[in-house]
Amino acid sequence: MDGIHDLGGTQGFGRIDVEADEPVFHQPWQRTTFALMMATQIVMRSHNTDEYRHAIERMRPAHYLLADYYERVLTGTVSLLVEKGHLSQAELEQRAGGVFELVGPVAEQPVVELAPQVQPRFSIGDRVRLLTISPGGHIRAPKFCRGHQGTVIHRAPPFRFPDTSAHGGERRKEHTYHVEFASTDLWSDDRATNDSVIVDLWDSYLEAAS
Amino acid sequence: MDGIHDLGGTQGFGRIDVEADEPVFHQPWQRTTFALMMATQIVMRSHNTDEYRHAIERMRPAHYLLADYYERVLTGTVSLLVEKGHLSQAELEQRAGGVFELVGPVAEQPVVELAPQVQPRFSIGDRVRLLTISPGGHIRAPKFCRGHQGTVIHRAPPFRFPDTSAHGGERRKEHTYHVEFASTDLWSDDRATNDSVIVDLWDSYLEAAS
Amino acid sequence: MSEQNGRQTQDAASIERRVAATKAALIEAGRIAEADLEHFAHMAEDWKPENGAKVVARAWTDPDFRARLLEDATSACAEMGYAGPQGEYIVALEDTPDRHNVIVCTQCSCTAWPVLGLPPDWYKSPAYRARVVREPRRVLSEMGLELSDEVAVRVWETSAETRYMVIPLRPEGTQAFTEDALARLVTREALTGVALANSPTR
Amino acid sequence: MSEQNGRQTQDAASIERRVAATKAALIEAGRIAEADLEHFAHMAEDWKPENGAKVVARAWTDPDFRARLLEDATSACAEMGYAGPQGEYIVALEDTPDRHNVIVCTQCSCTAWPVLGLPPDWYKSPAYRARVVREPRRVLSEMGLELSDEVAVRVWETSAETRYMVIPLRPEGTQAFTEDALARLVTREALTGVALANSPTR
Repeated sequence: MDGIHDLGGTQGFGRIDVEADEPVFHQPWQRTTFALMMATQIVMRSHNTDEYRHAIERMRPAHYLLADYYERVLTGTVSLLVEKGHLSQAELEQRAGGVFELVGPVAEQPVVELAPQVQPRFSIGDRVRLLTISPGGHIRAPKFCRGHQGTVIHRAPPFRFPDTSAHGGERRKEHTYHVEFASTDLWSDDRATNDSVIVDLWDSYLEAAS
Repeated sequence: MDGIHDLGGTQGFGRIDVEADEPVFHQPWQRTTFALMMATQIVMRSHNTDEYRHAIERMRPAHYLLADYYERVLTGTVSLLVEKGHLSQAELEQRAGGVFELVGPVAEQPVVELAPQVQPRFSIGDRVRLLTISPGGHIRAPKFCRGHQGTVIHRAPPFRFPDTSAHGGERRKEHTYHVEFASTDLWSDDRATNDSVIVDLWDSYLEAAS
Repeated sequence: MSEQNGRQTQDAASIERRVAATKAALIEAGRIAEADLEHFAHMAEDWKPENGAKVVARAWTDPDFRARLLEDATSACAEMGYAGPQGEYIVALEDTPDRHNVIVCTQCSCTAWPVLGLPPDWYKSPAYRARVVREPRRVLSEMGLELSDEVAVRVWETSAETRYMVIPLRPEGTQAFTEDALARLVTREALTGVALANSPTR
Repeated sequence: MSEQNGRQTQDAASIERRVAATKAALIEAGRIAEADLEHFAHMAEDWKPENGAKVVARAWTDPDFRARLLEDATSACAEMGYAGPQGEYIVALEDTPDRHNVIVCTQCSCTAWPVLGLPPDWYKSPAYRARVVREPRRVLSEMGLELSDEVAVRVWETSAETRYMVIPLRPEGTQAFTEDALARLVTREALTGVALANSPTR
């Protein structure tokens, strides 16, 4: 999904402030929200992590940018509970005494079909290119490196493939690779010559490059 | 600038509501704002249209998404008046009795150097490819078609080149082209086979394709 | 984190007060005059979609004008008195039974002011700007316009200085209509391509 | 236009009431128990950057452990008791005099919970997620870390299931320090790469 969540490289944001001795949670509701997020996935088994991440991605863009992190966690979690029939939005709004904004729907065609890669195709040192796919559903390949070439510097174990896992498809596993992209290739305005961005990418997302 | 303003293709937005018999302005302040925008450019000659568009692009992203159109117009206009020394933010905030949020700074290296194309290089029917440049400053080539190929279907007269005009550079003029991109090329999730998007692009942004 | 999440806007002066402060500061400093502001505001109020509707109605009824409009819409509109800022280079897009045109400005909200008027809220909304280039058929359907799969949709992105207007199909049953009556069938939405011209039976 | 510009949030229930409503609905329906929630909340409170700091201090003082950490950080952290959700596959990134590592998750806010703790607000902010992949030197400089042009910056994007931790350079003047004293020099920010380990003279 080409959503607001895919922030890497977006310009126009301001300074980043570090709070000294930040507590684990600032507010009791944040603590409850974290626990609800975990319990709905691990105890209730309402949905998996990929569905959960994609639900947050489906938030209205301005809501996403304005919300506290744990408001995003709550909104994604509750949207799935409602979509899967565990709770009703009407009941929640009655209990809460006001609007409980949930997320938008999943795209009609959320998945771009990619050939499953059960055996790892790439090795350390290989040059690879990230495909330029832009599915309407969940994908964990940031836009800022799509279409760019990089070098494999590490191969990680197989993990479930998020694009299909998020949409009730096959729960196949594939190796991921740490692919190093030169910053000067990614950003036209970059001046440093020796910096890089390493992105962890599933095998299916990649093709061999020269 | 890879900013929030470059919205084409971003997913997650909801329905579009049409207001019947919408007035030219809903509120008197919108009418005044439109007039201020025109007068600062045409009467005061404080800044040009490209600087003005880029100033709006520099708004804080959440502010941009939440603001009414004419609040964006005001914010961009006043930011330039302050940057150019015509007004001071402190005076405005004192008069207004509260925070008057302006926009973020121009990038340190706003312009990607492109060879000026005074003579038109392309003709109707030519296949062209939009460069994948992503300058930190103003550019009028939407991200959704960068790197993609299309066909020239019309050649427009020369207009001032926005990337340099917005940043005090040379005010050269170049032809623009109406370049037709097949929707199926632009969007992985598109199913229609005969739709297209036509984008109006300056000569420097393009290269010949096969 | 107040920078990021906009809490600072709790202290924001209202938009009315920000506009008034700007206007007062510029006028008191002698940089602009009240008359300048009235001039531009009146100008805006003279730009309206009724102008474009008249252009379309003439194109439907006058084959020579239609040819001139398709060849050079800037001049054709100017001969009817419609010219000015954001009308320096107008291109008219003629719908056909197998091709539908729709206009958007994804990066801001550029519009052919002299013939379409200042853009309406829906045209300026992030939702329209984001969605119509990617899923025009769904957007048009939500807005009430269902197109057959046989009709190709062309979405025109106003990224440079060309300003577009759509010439919609002339509705059936309007053979006897005067130019004025025809113009009344052409809405702002039809001139932008998110609606058809109204049917006379509606 | 209320959909687009968020005016509907004026009628929003407060976040506290939305959380309470969700919790009550699930508990009353018997779908989860209060004890489940306490279990996960306590788990989160046990994950803290002090864990990662102890891992770093041991790597600085124990060459065998350092080798195991660089070879297989998941096992090396687990042998110190740090394992669990979001710690299933940990990779340790060792800074050198000519290479500095920094971690980000641009698409959400993934973090190696067992060794770094839940992520702090700055890590979760749109500004950090957007900026650090594009202009890491400027971001680090604004956060107080000036790097020489000779040092290469590697930004690690947590886009899949690898969870990273940075092993910062051991500060000068700490030859005589115990492992515990060293651990106290390592902050959450140093484990993420936006700061160095604290100098003992500070």
